Amino acid sequence: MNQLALLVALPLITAFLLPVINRVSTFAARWTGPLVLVITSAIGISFWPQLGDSAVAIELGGFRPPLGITLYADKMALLFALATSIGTLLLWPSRGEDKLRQSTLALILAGSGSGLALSGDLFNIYVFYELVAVVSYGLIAARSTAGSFAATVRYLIVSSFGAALALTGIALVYQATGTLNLAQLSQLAPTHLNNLQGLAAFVLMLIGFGVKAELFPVNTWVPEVYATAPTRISGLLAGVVSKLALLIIVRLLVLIFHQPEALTVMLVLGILGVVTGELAAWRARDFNRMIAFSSIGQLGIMFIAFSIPGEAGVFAGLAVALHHLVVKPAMFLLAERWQGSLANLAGAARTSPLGAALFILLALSLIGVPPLPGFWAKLLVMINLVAQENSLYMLGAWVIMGGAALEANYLFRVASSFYHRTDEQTPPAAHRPGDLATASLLGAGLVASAFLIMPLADEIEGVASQAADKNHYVQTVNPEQLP
Amino acid sequence: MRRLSSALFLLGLGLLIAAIFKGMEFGTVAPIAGQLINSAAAEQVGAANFVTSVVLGYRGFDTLLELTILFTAATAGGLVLGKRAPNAKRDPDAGFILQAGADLLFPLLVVVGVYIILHGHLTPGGGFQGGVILASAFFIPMLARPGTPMSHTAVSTIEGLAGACFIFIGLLAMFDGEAFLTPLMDKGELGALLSAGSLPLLYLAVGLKVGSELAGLLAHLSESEAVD
Amino acid sequence: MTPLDQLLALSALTVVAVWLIGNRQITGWNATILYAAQGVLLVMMAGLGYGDVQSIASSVTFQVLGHGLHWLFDGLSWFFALITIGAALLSSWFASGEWGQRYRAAGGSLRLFHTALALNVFSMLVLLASGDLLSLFIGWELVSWASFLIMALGGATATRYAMRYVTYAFTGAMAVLMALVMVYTQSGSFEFQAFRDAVPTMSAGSLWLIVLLFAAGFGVKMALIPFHLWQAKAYAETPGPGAAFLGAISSRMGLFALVVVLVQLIGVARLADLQLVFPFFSARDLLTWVAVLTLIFATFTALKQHDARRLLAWHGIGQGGYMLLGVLIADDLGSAGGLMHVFNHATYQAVLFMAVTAVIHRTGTSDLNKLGGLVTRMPLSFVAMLIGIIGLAGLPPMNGFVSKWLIYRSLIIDGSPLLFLASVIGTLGTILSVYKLIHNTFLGQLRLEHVEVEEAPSSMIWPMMILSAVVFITGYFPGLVLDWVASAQAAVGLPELVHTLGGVPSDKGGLDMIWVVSVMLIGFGIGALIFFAGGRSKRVHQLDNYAGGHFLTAETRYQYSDNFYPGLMHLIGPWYRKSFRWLERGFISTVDTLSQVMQGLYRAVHPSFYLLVVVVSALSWVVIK
Amino acid sequence: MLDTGLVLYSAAFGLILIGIAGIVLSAHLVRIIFGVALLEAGANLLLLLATWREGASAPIIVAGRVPEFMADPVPQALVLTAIVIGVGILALALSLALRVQRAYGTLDMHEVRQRMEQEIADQAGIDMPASSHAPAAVQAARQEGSA
Repeated sequence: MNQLALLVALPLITAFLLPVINRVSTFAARWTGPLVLVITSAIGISFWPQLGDSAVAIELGGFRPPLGITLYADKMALLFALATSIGTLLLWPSRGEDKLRQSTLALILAGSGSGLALSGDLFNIYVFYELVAVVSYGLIAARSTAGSFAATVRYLIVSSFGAALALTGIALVYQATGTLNLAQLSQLAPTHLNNLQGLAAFVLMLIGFGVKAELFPVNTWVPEVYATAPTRISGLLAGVVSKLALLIIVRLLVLIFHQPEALTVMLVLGILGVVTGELAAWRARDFNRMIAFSSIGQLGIMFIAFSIPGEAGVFAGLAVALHHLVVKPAMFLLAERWQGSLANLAGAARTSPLGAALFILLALSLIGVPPLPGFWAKLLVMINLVAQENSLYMLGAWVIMGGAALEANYLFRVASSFYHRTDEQTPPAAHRPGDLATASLLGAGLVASAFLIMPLADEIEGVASQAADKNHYVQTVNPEQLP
Repeated sequence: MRRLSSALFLLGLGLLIAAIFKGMEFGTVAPIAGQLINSAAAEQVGAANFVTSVVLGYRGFDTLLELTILFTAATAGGLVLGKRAPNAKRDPDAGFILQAGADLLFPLLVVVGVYIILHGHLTPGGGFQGGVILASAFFIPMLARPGTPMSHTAVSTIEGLAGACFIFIGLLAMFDGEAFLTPLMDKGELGALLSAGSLPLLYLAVGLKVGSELAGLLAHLSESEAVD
Repeated sequence: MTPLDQLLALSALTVVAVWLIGNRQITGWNATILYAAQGVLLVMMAGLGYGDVQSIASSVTFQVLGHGLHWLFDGLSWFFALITIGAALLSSWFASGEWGQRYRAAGGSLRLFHTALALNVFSMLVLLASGDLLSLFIGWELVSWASFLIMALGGATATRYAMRYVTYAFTGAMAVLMALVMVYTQSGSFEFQAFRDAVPTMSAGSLWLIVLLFAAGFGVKMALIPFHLWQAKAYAETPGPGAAFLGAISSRMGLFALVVVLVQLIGVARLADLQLVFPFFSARDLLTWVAVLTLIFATFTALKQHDARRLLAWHGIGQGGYMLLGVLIADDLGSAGGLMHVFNHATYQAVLFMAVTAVIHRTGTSDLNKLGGLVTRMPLSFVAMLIGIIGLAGLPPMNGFVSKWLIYRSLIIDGSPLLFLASVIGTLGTILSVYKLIHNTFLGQLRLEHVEVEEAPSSMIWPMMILSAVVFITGYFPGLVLDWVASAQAAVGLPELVHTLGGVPSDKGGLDMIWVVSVMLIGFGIGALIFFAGGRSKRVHQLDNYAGGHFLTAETRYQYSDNFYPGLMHLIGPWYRKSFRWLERGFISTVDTLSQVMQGLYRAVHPSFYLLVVVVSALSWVVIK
Repeated sequence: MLDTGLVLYSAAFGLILIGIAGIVLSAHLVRIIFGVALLEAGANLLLLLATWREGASAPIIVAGRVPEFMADPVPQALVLTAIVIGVGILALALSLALRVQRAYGTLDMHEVRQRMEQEIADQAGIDMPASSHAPAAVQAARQEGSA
């Protein structure tokens, strides 16, 4: 089980060595990164069956918690760690000038993302979060246009601001409990954090980590960054990184913060996210910003879903998150050749029929048309929202419905323009085979999961129930107490 | 208008902090992790400086990550600042006093830096502090003679290998079936220079990495300054 | 494999086969044969249509997230499936001949067209077979998107109208989903039976909301007021045979779903009990008035159209009002009328769309101001259209008369004079506008550019003739259809209509179409005898005309087709206010403004400011709490 | 503990407030970046203070003598980490600021934002989003209304 640490260690050591390898052989340097990610993904997958009955706590350095740092691997953590590895592999940066540095950064992203998913220590989470943040600044700026630098620095400021607030929150938590281990915090929370200080700490961490999770209103960086960053990186940020930040918040909610106010704050911000994101996307006039705003809306749905108390919320949110994890990167891959004004996309189906068909498939799943998996995820969210019998949750349900209607409108406005026969205007260039192949792979995964929805739903439910089981977490980690 | 509202919100934040601060309790909570470490560190890790035990032992993973952050920042910085045009203008060399001073300072700083790194497990200090001194040791000559740039190849090789060494030492433990980053080797006598197992080695790696990283970053920044 | 499995499998196979055959002339014929085979399978299930078998279930079931999904056919589904497959068979036949050649030559893809059609059929069968609320929703979405596909085939303009459809339809679907979820929360299951059991325990408020959401969602497909704006234009732009198919059956899927939910599950009696603010205005009253207003509004809008396809499409909307009205009366006569009207409407609407498409095929236009006098050139098409409009107007001897008679009779018995009056006004509008249709197309002066026009090709004539025959025969012997209607009524728990082959026996004035039609035929015979035996008529050439003592050449336009019914229009003109269009545009502008505001929000000068604001707001909420 | 503690805590919160003020009130990029640095310093100080006790000695064994009342070593290690993280981010932020200044010739964030918006819009081939052009759906509705 200790080998799970390789998910973090291997990409990092390769990243450190990559400049050295490059000096020996450029060819080797180009292929080492993807190879390592294949290896880590394989390691991760091979551990999947072993986590069925019980999660695993890895005591790094051999020190008992709470002395040392603990990695906690349950199925949810492993799932997102795998998603990071595989996602980075699929969206491997293949363009731009400085390929070596980009590959180095991508490897670090894979390692740190996996670590973020696995970490079971509050401060360690903060460090991983900052690492992911710094990597993403580098990758966003990799396009080396003035706009991308400006967008990155704006993003950097708001993100660091948020992270510093999150650190303040962590300080408040440590002040109140004297430990950083999540399991121990979970034990102490009812007596030590069930007060104003605890809530304030949660709010600070929610908003601080929410910057990456595209939480309203700290998501103003989203449209400008996704419009300037390399599209594959946008896909990674929207698809994978945002979910990792969300995962932290969910862990905090499940383990530590049980106050209803915590859920309400998240619910309200999620609702506002859906409203603002979907409405803003409706009027967007270029492809990148349209899907950027739409991802804000989708993340809002996830916040709403995770604010449902209990296991049901984790299940619903996880389903939406996984669905979005597949769809958004594929959308951004298609965006590679379709950036720019939506008006220029008329006739795109002629040059890229597969791309257009894929876009329609993704859009259908995104707005939740049965029998595609997006529908089941949305149904799950809706049922649980309405079942709360609370007017605020009900409002959330209505907002999700309205948002989907708007989303259908703007996505299909674009989709139908692909099929316009225009002669006066040249359609955009065809997609690169690499992008198209990856997007098709994701699309095929979507279709396959529509067929395999029954086992898939059971599996995800198992993941969610394991993740929502606070006692299991505490027992698995079993932190030492003061004598 | 926005400034005014920002100021008002700041005022609000101040009041809120005061309100939260009023509700906080001090001194009632025992630092669980800290007390456990203070009572166990001497045997478990063997470093006289418990902070070092925490930095490299108990929370060595954090340290690895912060090294990675530095590395990432340096890489990203390099990506952002771009390659230097080969025939770009450089600042002229500084005057005699600065050059001579830099030459004098260089060995002194290197020695101090290495000393601080090597005694990190015994006294306050360690890889980060020493690494920063090392970096300045290499940066001061650069200020004196902008015309003779630092070798980026050497810097990046050192930083890559140093970082890899840190992880490799961590991975070695895994071959024995231990967890990642478990301290290796004999603990030795508490307080001696050669004690605390692999900790000094780790600190050396940290020091080299921090030094080369910062030096590289500073070099990048100062070189790119002269492009125009 | 149960017979239902076989039918669904064959229908799915049709989609694949048509796609694989590709953009070739043969595609259409293959599709036609496959529809015929589906029809045969359906006929083998005819026990459903005659009440011998209660239901046939599919052996395919799923269990997703703890919700069971299953499919089955009962009398109602069988009845609708018969119309669906029949319409598909004839539309596909119609599209297989010269129309297909022309379509392909103009750059259209027959592969896409036939695949879209087959997909529509398949999705409709899936919807009709739904055995629980979840499979109903899945079928519903399939149908919506399949019809979007076929609507969008007609090029840029069509895509724009199809987009409008998709917006309406998907918003409606979301309303349905919301209603489903609310039902689920209260009944704990998506099964029909659980819903039915939970209805008595639901509070009036939540049931009202559920009914409204269902009615709005499914009503979009039926184009009930105020969700009617999309349909006429979208159907009019659909490629001809596709429009015939959609006009015949697609909107009726909304009726099917409404019947299942409102009649079968909630029950009309419960609807009539549901009162909100006013004790005299129940949910049922609301829906019946929506139905009647749709009928009147759509019919009079049709009167104003000068594009033949849009005119027909508007009528399709209006006739839907009749059906809903009939079903909501919910006695044996009214509901039979409503359900039978589905069949009747499908037949004559398909005939009419085909006739118009045939005219377009030959003349290239469907503008009623640019046609006329084609009766001598396309006599068979004329006959088809004549039969169609008699059916549409609801006059004997065609089948439209029977269903309308049933509805009127039921309204009188039910004691709803206002509704009765309103539907008579609707019929009046229908008669006026269909006369405009046939007059401007076939009667009057032939245009010079149409002198060379020939009769439509046989691939078009045959489907039209067959359907015309059906319209006539089922008008002559309505009992043929009423058998199926009765078992459909039984399937949804409505009282069954007692009927004979000729119509409805009753002490207080029944209906026997065999008598009615026979008398009419004898009357016509006598008239014809007088006409021919009298020998007083003289044959003149079509262009041999005079007016006011002057001979007119063919260049002189004397036929009035613009400004039809000026007196009436003068009278009712002020009522056409485009208020719905205005409403829709107002809604879009609102969304647009909001969207602009939101975008402004995201173009913040300083993102950190928001962070500060949200931190302060959230913290102060927490502190105050 | 109160006297020294109050001063120290006030310093931490004061640094946080000053940092935030620097971020939200100034328009100059470098000032904003220093605001972030100050904010981080405040957060670090707060972290360090979390288990601070008056009179505790450094947790170091000097010449084999174990102090009786040792301070908590964990926050010290954490702060060390946090400071280094801050340095990395600061360096990257300044490199970015350098490039922004090169490209746009200014570090005023209002101007930078405007230039960036313009650049994104130009790249996408649309005019500045500030203009009030209606999107396709509204235009379509208008056309239909006039038709």
